[in-house]
Amino acid sequence: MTKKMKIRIAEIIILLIALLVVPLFVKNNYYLLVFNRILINAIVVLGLNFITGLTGQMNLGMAGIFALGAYASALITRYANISPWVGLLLAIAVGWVIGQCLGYPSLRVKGVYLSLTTIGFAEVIRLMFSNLTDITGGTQGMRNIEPYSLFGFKFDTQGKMYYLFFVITAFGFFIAWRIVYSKWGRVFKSLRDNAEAVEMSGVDIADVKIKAFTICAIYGAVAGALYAHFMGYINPSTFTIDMSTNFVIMLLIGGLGSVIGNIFGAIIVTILPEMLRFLDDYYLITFSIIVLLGAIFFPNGWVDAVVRLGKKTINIISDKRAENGKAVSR
Amino acid sequence: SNPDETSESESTNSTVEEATSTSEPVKIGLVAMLTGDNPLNGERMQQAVQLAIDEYNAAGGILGGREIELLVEDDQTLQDMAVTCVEKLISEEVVGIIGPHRSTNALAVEATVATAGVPTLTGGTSPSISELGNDYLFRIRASDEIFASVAAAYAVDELGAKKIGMLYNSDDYGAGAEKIVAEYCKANGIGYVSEGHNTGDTDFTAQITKMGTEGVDALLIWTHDSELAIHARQIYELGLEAKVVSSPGITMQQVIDMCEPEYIEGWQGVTDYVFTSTDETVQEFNKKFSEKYGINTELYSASYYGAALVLIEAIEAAGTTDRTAVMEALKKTSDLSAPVGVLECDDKNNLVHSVNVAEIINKEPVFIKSISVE
Amino acid sequence: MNAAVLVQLLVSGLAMGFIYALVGIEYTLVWNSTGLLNFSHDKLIMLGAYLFGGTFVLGMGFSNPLAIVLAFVIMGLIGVLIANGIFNPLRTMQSMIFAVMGTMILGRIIKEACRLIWGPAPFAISGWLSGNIRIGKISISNANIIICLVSLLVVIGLQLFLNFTKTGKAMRCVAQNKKAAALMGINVTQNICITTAVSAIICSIIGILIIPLFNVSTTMSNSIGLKGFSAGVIGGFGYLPGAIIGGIIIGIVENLAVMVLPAVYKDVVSFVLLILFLLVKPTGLLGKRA
Amino acid sequence: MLKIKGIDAYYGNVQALKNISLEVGPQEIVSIIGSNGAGKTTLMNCIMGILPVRKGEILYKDRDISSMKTHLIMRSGIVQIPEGREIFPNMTVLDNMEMGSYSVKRSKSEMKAKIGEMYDLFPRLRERKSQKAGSLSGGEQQMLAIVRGLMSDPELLMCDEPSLGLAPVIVDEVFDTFVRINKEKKMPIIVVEQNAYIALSISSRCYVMENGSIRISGSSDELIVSDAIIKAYLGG
Amino acid sequence: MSSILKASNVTKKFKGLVAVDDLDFDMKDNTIHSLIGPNGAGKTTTVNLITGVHDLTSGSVEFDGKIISGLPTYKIARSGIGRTFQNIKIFSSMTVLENIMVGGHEQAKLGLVRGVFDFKASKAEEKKLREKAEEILNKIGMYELKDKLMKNLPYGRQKISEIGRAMMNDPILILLDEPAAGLNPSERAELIQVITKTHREGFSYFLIEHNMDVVMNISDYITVLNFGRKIAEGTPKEVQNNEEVIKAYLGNKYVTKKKVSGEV
Ligand SMILES: Nc1ncnc2c1ncn2[C@@H]1O[C@H](COP(=O)(O)OP(=O)(O)OP(=O)(O)O)[C@@H](O)[C@H]1O
Ligand SMILES: Nc1ncnc2c1ncn2[C@@H]1O[C@H](COP(=O)(O)OP(=O)(O)OP(=O)(O)O)[C@@H](O)[C@H]1O
Ligand SMILES: [Mg+2]
Ligand SMILES: [Mg+2]
Repeated sequence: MTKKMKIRIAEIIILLIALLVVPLFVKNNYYLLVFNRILINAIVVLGLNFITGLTGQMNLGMAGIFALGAYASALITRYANISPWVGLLLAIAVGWVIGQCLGYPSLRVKGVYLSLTTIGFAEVIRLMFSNLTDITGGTQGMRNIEPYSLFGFKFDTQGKMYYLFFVITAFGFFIAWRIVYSKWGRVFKSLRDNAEAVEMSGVDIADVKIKAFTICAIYGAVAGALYAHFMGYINPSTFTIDMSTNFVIMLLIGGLGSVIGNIFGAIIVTILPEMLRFLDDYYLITFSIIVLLGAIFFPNGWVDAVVRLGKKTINIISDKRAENGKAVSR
Repeated sequence: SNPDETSESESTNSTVEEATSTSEPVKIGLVAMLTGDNPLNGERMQQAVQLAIDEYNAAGGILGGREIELLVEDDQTLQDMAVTCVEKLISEEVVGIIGPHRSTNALAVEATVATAGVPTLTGGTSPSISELGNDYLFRIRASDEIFASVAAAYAVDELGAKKIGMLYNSDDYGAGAEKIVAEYCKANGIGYVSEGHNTGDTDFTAQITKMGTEGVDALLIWTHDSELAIHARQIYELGLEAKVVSSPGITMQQVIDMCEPEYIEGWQGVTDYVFTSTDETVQEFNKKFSEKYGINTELYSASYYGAALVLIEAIEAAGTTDRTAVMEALKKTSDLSAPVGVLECDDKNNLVHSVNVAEIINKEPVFIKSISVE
Repeated sequence: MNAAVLVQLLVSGLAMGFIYALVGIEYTLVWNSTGLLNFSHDKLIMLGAYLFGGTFVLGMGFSNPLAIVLAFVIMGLIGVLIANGIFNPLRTMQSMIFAVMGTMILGRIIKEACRLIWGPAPFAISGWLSGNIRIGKISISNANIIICLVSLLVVIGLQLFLNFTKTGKAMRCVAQNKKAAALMGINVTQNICITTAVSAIICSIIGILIIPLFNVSTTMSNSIGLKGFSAGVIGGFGYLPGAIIGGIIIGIVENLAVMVLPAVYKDVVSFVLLILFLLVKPTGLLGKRA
Repeated sequence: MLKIKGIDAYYGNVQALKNISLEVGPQEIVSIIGSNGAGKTTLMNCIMGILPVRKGEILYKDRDISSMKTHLIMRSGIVQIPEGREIFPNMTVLDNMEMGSYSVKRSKSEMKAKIGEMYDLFPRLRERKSQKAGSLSGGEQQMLAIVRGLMSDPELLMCDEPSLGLAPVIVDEVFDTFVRINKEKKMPIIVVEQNAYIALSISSRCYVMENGSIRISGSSDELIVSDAIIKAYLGG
Repeated sequence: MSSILKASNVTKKFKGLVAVDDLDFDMKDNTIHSLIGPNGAGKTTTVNLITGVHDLTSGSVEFDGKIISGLPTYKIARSGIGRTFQNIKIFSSMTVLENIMVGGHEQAKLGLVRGVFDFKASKAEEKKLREKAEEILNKIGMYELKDKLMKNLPYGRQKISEIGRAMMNDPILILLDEPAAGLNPSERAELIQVITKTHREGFSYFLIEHNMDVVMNISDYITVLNFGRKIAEGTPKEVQNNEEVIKAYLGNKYVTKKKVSGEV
């Protein structure tokens, strides 16, 4: 067990280093931009995993949370004329509040009803931002959102932002990892299977559900804030049901409940359509078909499927070796 | 100062030079909404730009015989996608970019094109685009300011409106126009009421009924294609008696086709472009386009055909594929005749300064007049 | 605002309400008999309209009745395909998230396929159910009247079917416990196919009926999909007549809200209504959810 | 009647049944006993086609049913009263019973008579007939499951732990009923039971399963006095 | 002996149906107290009332000297009551060990934030929890199965695992709803051993069971219900000779069997 863990940790460190040096080799802004989008999406999916992946409740309102984070940060930087970092803190606070608010319905409504509530929530948020023209600029969107800066160093190019987002995502990954593989992760997961039994173990399930929702919302809002300062321009029309759906697709493709899977899900779903662009008119439909087939044939996520395949081949190879060995010894 | 940086910029320079000396194709990018909620507009954009490029290539290319190559990316009418597409095209070393279309998308890519210094021609009509002061962003359609004020003035001066009612889409397109019309009415002492709706709404009874009870005698409608067609039906069915001046959509075949003739008979539309105009350029363009694609032209094809013309002419005028030079050449554009009118770049990078008014008579947009604004 | 306006708003709200109701009924049917929610449903409505209008009427020039029948047949077959290709594999998975997402992705595929097959241009079918009736100052379109009638017929028909026929009862069994249903001699796979086919046909009915109102485009059913779902929830999910009540409530409330709020908040009103209902009375008005 | 020849079955990669052969003659009551996880339920599921068989064949009236669909097997006359009740929770007791006879055609009066007969078996169900099955007590649900299985007049009845959760007096009644039906209708019955003593006392032959294979089989009268059985399964 | 669980005038109505009717009982500390009765007599309902799953229509329940009726389930559980369910409720997609460890969630006091950042404390806590779970698995004889997925276990094992999960929360009293259902006689004997052994270590048990071998062997005291009403109570000996109990519940065969084996 511990040995396994050590190997895992080593793997992760190698991955981290590899990812850190990416901008040194990739000078292409387009690639860096896509990487940045991946990092932001990854944060959202890491959060979504707590609700949809672990406690098994369908949250289709991630775009609303994301939008709230984005607008909170953009608005406070604009109107109070302060650093985007304060915006990030505000986004965390906003995430906390949404989590408490959305967590409450999750106690009363379950399953598809909850997904409907969350869709409704996201739509209401989007429509509010579009129509509160005086504050948000309405459907004109907000422009010139300041980039992050640290001690006078401005994160204003894709390459610089990559480092910033990378560090934040890595930190988010670390926290998610620690929670998922702790007693909290365990109790979140058990809620998915049978809430009554959890309650009989003395766990206040209302409290736990709201915790899960809060973690999820904080991740979503933080990602939203990063997005606002990354794009420099936000518009309510971005935060649609389609966006929420995309986040859930990322989660599914990565595998429900798997933290590493979250990252890979974000990578695959962000990069794949870009890679399929050469198919012109057919790229979106091809992408959707691939995702659908993936859901049907690899229900545990693509990462799991690849790992299994890898194990199988290793097994086959080692079996062959063993056989050969036997043959030789004979 | 940094040796690395200098060597880097040198190397990019040399690649550009190399490209000039060889006869590699000149790359132009197009960001269009080929999928998503407005795929038709994207398709027209692509068809028109392709048509223009094919013509130049057939005539021997530009810059002394170099072919023009079109790279098309789909932005699904989403802002982050538009930015991605623009970055992709920039990394593929296009000389200039046509699109993205919607104002919101243009605003989203604005900073990127400025930083990268790549001339971009958008059809976004929001007034805020010309306030950006972005040297690299050009606009190949008239601003909403012009459209909306022409529409309001037309309703008052020519149709004799005493009280104007405005039905507008709450997105930046409709809301921008609403603001202008409201100001116009206030300034001219005309009665005014307005009601908004959201993209995708399908029932406007409440808004239209309100216009009726407010007793408006002229109606301005500012929205997108499918909402416009539904408005036409519901105004007819609810029996609202008012003269209608509409956003450009009503002059387009695809919108007209969605209406029964009686719904829109006598409606006026302000538009960049009417294919029934007697103007020679228009007739010629319509002929070429319908020969190739079997359909009549409308404002998307006309506008973006124009965009392709300006960009290519500017590259030719600059005599190089250097983006800054092309940008400067674009700024010098004047007297270039295109289907949407005579293109002339002003100090805010607007290229189009006239709009047309057309009346729908028996499902046919009939050109009435062209109004120029300085 | 005078009385005529109020009546007009009520009438139009009622008319929209019946559209939502019909959509809600269809959701409820699939939910009742498979335990799944079909989120691709608005896109199936659109597909029905495209098949009828784009292919059979405009493309092949068939008469309207023939076109309707053919659209039903094709949609029924598509329903069977969906049942076998998506519902049957996805319904057995560890979490219902798979089935929900599966249908959502399916919706995207249908949308793209429609664009690729019929082109991006929206179109109308001239003369189909068009026209309206005026009673004094009140106007209502013919299509809306027919929609009201059809939704009543569909509800009554389905209600009879589900409660009084063996196949109908079998559908309810399948939704509750598939293994036990098989042990009763019910052909579960076939049963799900039938349900999905019926629901796809209802989708095409909706699609065909709303053509005169919304025209045919890839976005024609965007707003009614979710509202129809809300109608089902507000009326009491799983209970078919509830969907009609729910639809009417949404239709009327969102129209009347315009009297006190700016019209752009129409959708906000219906979603807030939905969320309130879910929180306060998750079983809906007429529902008896277990 | 039913003849199983050397079947294997797997859950994923785990083999759950190993070369099982078994036979049920006409009019015979056969019991299957064995510890937890021995594979008894798995065997029932294989016969009903719920779990696919990898190897071997299952002959019912000399026809191989090992690759048939569950509902067709049921319609050919085999009825399983499943482990864990598996009733339809949101339907009423009466509806559940009616679904039991989904596969047979009955006139209204025949149906009424049949249901009456079942109520007589468990009067408790008559009192609860319009209650949702999901809110029944555990034992009441078990009664319902048994009755639902009997509704279609099976030709071969398989009961997976029918006594689960039933009060002692009811357990006795249930097994008396099985014996009676077996006699009156000449219906062969397979009983899977934890309560080995009862199982052995009503059956003519018995199979003892362990780890997915059959370890002992023989006549019940002999097994009931066999030391090994007493030690392992009768709590001796 | 002081009483640990006391029900006074407990009544529960479902719409028209009276499931539990004016029930009184008094369970003494450190005993095994059984509740038996025909199917549908109201036994499970009684347990649901004790644990706060259902609200009482009237009456009150007292645990360890404090009124617990009206409290939410999790608070009742925290006050020292554990339970198993008649229709098993397990975390089927998790391993056996994880299932048991969830039971100890409340015992581990580390909060979310400290859990993330305090490596040492969280590791120590997790280790403690795991060791405790393993110890309990040992006690219930399921140690070898600890890494198996719960859903792949046979029914009987899943049932027993629920006892283990209940023990993780350090309860004083465990309510068992038909623990022996689905176990064969030798497994039943094992179960009896587990119960009696842990009982000796200090757990009190409130037991519902239809299997008389189990009930009569280990109960200190028995309450008998029929149609929601108490019809008898007393020691096993008293109860199994009670005419009404025999008629309503045990059946005549039971008596003859006992007579044959000469136990009565
Ligand atoms: N769905 C499943 N997936 C994987 N393994 C399973 C599954 N169901 C059962 N098993 C395994 O198959 C074996 C046989 O189980 P089965 O349920 O047939 O036993 P049984 O004899 O009926 O036991 P019980 O007396 O508890 O009902 C067990 O080891 C069990 O763990
Ligand atoms: N939610 C409910 N709604 C209506 N009736 C109910 C509900 N729950 C239980 N009942 C009824 O209350 C009675 C008592 O049920 P309970 O589950 O307590 O019985 P039990 O003594 O545990 O029986 P068993 O030994 O069969 O488990 C039963 O007749 C049952 O049908
Ligand atoms: Mg079993
Ligand atoms: Mg019970």
